[in-house]
Amino acid sequence: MLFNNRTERYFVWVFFPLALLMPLFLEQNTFYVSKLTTVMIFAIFVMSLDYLVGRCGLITLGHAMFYGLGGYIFVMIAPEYEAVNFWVYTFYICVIAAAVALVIGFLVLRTSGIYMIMITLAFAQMTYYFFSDSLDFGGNDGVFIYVKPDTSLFGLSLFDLENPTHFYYLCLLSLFNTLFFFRLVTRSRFGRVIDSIHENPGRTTALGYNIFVFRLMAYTMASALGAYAGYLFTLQYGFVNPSMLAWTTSGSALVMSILGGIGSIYGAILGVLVYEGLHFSLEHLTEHWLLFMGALIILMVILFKNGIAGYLEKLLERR
Amino acid sequence: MNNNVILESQVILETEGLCKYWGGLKALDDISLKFHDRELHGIVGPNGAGKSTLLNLLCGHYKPTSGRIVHEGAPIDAIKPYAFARRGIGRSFQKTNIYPNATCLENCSVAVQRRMGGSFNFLRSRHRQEVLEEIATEALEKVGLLSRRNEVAAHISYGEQRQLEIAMVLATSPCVLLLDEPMAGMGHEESQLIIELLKQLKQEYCIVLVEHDMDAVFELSDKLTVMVDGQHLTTGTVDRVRDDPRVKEAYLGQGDEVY
Amino acid sequence: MENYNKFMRTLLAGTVVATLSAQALADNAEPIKVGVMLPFSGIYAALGDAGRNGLKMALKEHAGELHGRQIEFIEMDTEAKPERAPEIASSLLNQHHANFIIGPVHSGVAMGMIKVLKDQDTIMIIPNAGANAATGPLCAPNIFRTSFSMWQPSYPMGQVALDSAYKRVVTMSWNYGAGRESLEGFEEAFKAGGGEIIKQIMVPFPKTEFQSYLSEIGSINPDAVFVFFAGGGAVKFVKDYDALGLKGKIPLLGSGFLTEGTTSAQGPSAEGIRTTLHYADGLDNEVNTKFRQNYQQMFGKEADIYAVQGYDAGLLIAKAVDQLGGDISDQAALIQAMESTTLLSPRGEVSFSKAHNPIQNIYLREVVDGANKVIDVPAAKLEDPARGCKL
Amino acid sequence: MTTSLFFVQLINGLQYGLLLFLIASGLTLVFGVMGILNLAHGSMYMVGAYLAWYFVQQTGSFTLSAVISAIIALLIGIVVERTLIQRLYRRNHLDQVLLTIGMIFVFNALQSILWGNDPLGVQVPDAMSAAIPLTDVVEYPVYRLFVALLCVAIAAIMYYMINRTRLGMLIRAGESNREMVECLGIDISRLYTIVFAIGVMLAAVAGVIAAPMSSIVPGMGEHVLIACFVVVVIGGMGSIKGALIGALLVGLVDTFASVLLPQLSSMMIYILMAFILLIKPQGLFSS
Repeated sequence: MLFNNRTERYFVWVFFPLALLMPLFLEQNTFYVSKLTTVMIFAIFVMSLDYLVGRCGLITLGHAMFYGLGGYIFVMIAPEYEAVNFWVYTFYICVIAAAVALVIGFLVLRTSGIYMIMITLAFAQMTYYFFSDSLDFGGNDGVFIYVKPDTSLFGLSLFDLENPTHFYYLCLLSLFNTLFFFRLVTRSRFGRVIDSIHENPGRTTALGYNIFVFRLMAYTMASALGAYAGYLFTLQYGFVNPSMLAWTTSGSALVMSILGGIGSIYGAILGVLVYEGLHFSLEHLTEHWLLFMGALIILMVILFKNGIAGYLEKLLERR
Repeated sequence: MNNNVILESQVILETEGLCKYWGGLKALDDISLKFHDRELHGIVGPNGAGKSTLLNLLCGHYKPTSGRIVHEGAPIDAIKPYAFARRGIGRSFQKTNIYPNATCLENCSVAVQRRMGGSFNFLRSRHRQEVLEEIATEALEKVGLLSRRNEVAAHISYGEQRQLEIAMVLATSPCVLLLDEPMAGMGHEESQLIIELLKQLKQEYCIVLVEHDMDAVFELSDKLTVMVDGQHLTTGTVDRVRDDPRVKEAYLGQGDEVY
Repeated sequence: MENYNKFMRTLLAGTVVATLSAQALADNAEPIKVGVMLPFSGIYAALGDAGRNGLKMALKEHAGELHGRQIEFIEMDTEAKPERAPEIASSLLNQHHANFIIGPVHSGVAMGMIKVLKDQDTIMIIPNAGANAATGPLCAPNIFRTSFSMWQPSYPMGQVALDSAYKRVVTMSWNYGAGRESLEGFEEAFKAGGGEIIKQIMVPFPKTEFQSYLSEIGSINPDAVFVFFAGGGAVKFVKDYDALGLKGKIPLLGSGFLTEGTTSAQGPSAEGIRTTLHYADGLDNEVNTKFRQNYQQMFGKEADIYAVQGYDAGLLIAKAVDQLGGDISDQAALIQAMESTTLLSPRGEVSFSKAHNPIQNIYLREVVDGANKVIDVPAAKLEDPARGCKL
Repeated sequence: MTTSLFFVQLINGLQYGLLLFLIASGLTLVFGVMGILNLAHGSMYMVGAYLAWYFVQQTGSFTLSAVISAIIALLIGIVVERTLIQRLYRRNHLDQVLLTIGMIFVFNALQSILWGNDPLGVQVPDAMSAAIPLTDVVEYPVYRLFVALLCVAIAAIMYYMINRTRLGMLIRAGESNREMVECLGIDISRLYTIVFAIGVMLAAVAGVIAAPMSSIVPGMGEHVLIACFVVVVIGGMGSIKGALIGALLVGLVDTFASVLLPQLSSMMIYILMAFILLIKPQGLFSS
């Protein structure tokens, strides 16, 4: 069984069928479809961060760098007025982002703990200012993508990216694949080593593993996925802005990941859903939504020891 | 133990003028030792004698300030810490050092997997290849933990955790075992189990044992080294070392752990 | 691109038909929905507050001209985060079906909004963000601006500087679109008249440590300094300029935002600073006097340019609704009505250019006792060149 | 660059660095002793500045306002530690991150509700409104020199307290070994409350004394927070001496980069931090 945790299995069985049917109920209101799409895109991003932080013990405050790069790489390499192939560019973007992650990971993974948090932040800020100061990519105001890629694969076009519902299903599929992929990875032999490194790096070195290489692999993989999420986000509205790379984006992703239950992978979806749901309803209720948001976050930290996923697990295991 | 075996067996691990300074402090000063195959080499000395430092150097955890470590004829003091383990130098730690949240089997599987390969296989299940788990199970069996196979390491007794740690080292299929106080904090019966285990193991491996339990060391060692203040005092058979007046002086003079 | 346009047209046609039929059924009693997309938290919050205050005040004052239609406000906090802009705009457009969407303050947010709202069945009215592109290359029939283009308030300052016999000028701003465009406007006029920009200093946004830059300016000792800063940064800049002794030695000129909504925080440091803007507190016209009085009464503080721009957005809505007799279901007619209005704004008469940017007077002001006093009108009825707009 | 300009920039850099030190010292103290990563530290700086403004309006005296603000900050520190932080000592850093981010939200909202969003300013106290001419054009305000000296004085007091007093001894002991302090019969939770409150007060005091030379605006805390973390990490988390060196380094590099390397100035402090961490992964003075 791939989803061997009972709570996770329930969650997968409830969430994905519901998400699959959702657009049928929301036909009249394209906004909710787009909102859910955004939530799912961000969930992919948070999931990749959750893998790094929760499974590998690599806390980064610079993950948004790859989220933003996902968009900017597309802006840089794709022709402005010509539709390119979605899958081909997905491949390009992931490879380029992975290459960047390899170099940056090589540097940042020498440090650990708070120092790693800060050095990842440093690189993210440098990239942020690079795009914000440069005139070539729209600077601080951002840049538009005028033509969305087409998604034909072997002559078969499954998704029309201009259609919000199609795009919704593309993102849902991506989200499921990401969850599935991380489940495979955590269950694999590679995952075994990563678990060991997370639990006891010294012991793992003493057993003969070069833990640096494993961490670098995990970092590269998660970063490439983060870039993929950023690429999807860019395509949704055709808009790239340096604020995607800002540390606040990394910060909110981290908050959502901790809220969802760090290291649980599927908790990322819960975290994003709850956070965005609260944000959405509170900002419609009151101008001082920040106050309630902050208070709720504080309450949740104190009440839920292992995030929402941890709380659900406790509930379900009790029976 | 038969003395002939000692003379015939070959040197596996060797140190030449090994020194480790912490700032101005000499933790280890000019240590030259030879460790032989299929022989248990005990290292004793009062607290602060540099025993653990020596082990940490031998396993690559620390880099020596000067001097060399030679393994099977090749100098290895410049290689990375993880490469020591790959050359077959396995160690256990003074403080229990396992993966407490994983099962005993999983603890050993990590160790086996290192040489079985597939660590960069991202997609295939870790449980797919049964050979790996068989070898891990064998290691557990050797230390007598077969019945604890599927229990989470944090939930087994302290003595069993020490056994598990030895099993993990065995699972890496080492040629040298560096054991740092495997009996520390154990009751008599548990110690006895470990002693029996080590007796078996030294038929197969070169073992370097740092231990405070003198009874056990005298009982097990084929060769014994005494260290004081980071310096080498004497090396020889148990009987010779035991009668050496300098050893008595060193221990009595320290007023510490008198034997 | 072809596909995109086609899609947009179909979508537009579809939504127009849908709304038309909906409108027909709902009769005119249905409230006019006004989406407000301004920052209510974070660094630009004060600007967002003022814009909203002005907007609400205008629609309240002119409630009688709405032909019985109620106004429903939907307020969304942009937090000045551009990456959230498309989503919020889409919420107002597709979830709330807002007839008008007022926003934003921040140019980056404006870009994100335009991406979603361009050519859609709603009217976007920008009450601040001055990015030239919004009424330049990105202009659209349904996008109006009641504020300014970055070029507008700073272009006339070039002539003012020349008239004051300043030849060598240092320019300085944050390194972002608005800052650069503002400096370009000044430069265009100043250089054309023979002036020389001896140094352009771009400060990383939103850094407010100005001391080192000011020390450098002191060592260059130019004839004058022209800057664009706004909000908290403007407060800090003016204070630092004074504290380091530059004030009184090197004249400080600026795009008017330098002293808008900030003079009480700047205190005596702001006295005597000359800026150009499309508004001044002391403008002597009936509308302005009444406006300032009412604003003070309603919100307990002095109105600033952001409030005026919000107010004019409200005015524009009221005028157009009035002209159409309360029926705003025909977008083309609505746009036509808005284009042809002339607003009697607190800043004087305002009409709209082809690109839907205001044609307005630019005033030269000087800070006297914490208020921006008009000393001249260097450019009357100034129209933005709207470079790149195909309307 | 002329010699006189170099000299002026040197003063600028040192003064900025010293102010950064003052803000960062509380952060590093709290982390060093308690192992708490307080992201809401910047909010305390903001609260200090707003309190200073409020009490200047009420009392008319900057000094009086500074004293009242410091006391209120101390009380906020005690309350926050007792009600919230105390629950998290046995949790990991990530929960602390989440909690303190929640606190940032709350403080920002309270600021907006209590004091509005308009930029505010506090005038330099009359006694220190003079300026010393440095070059023909540039002069240096006495207040800013005073602030620099005050920061040096606070650094000296902290040094004295940590190395010479009983509280300092406990703090140092608490850094190295929590159990030992408990064995000595000291109520460690009381010690933590005191340390946290002092950390909060230091940030707030920095906000108070920075108020007359900056603008008091929403979001001012977050901007300073990042700079603070850069300082503390360069110096080595938990080291007061490191924070001082780190702050001066950041102040000088930032000041000179903005003049000499304007294209890179936005990235310069991050480049500096990355560079230092690549050479010394634990910062300059980690314990």
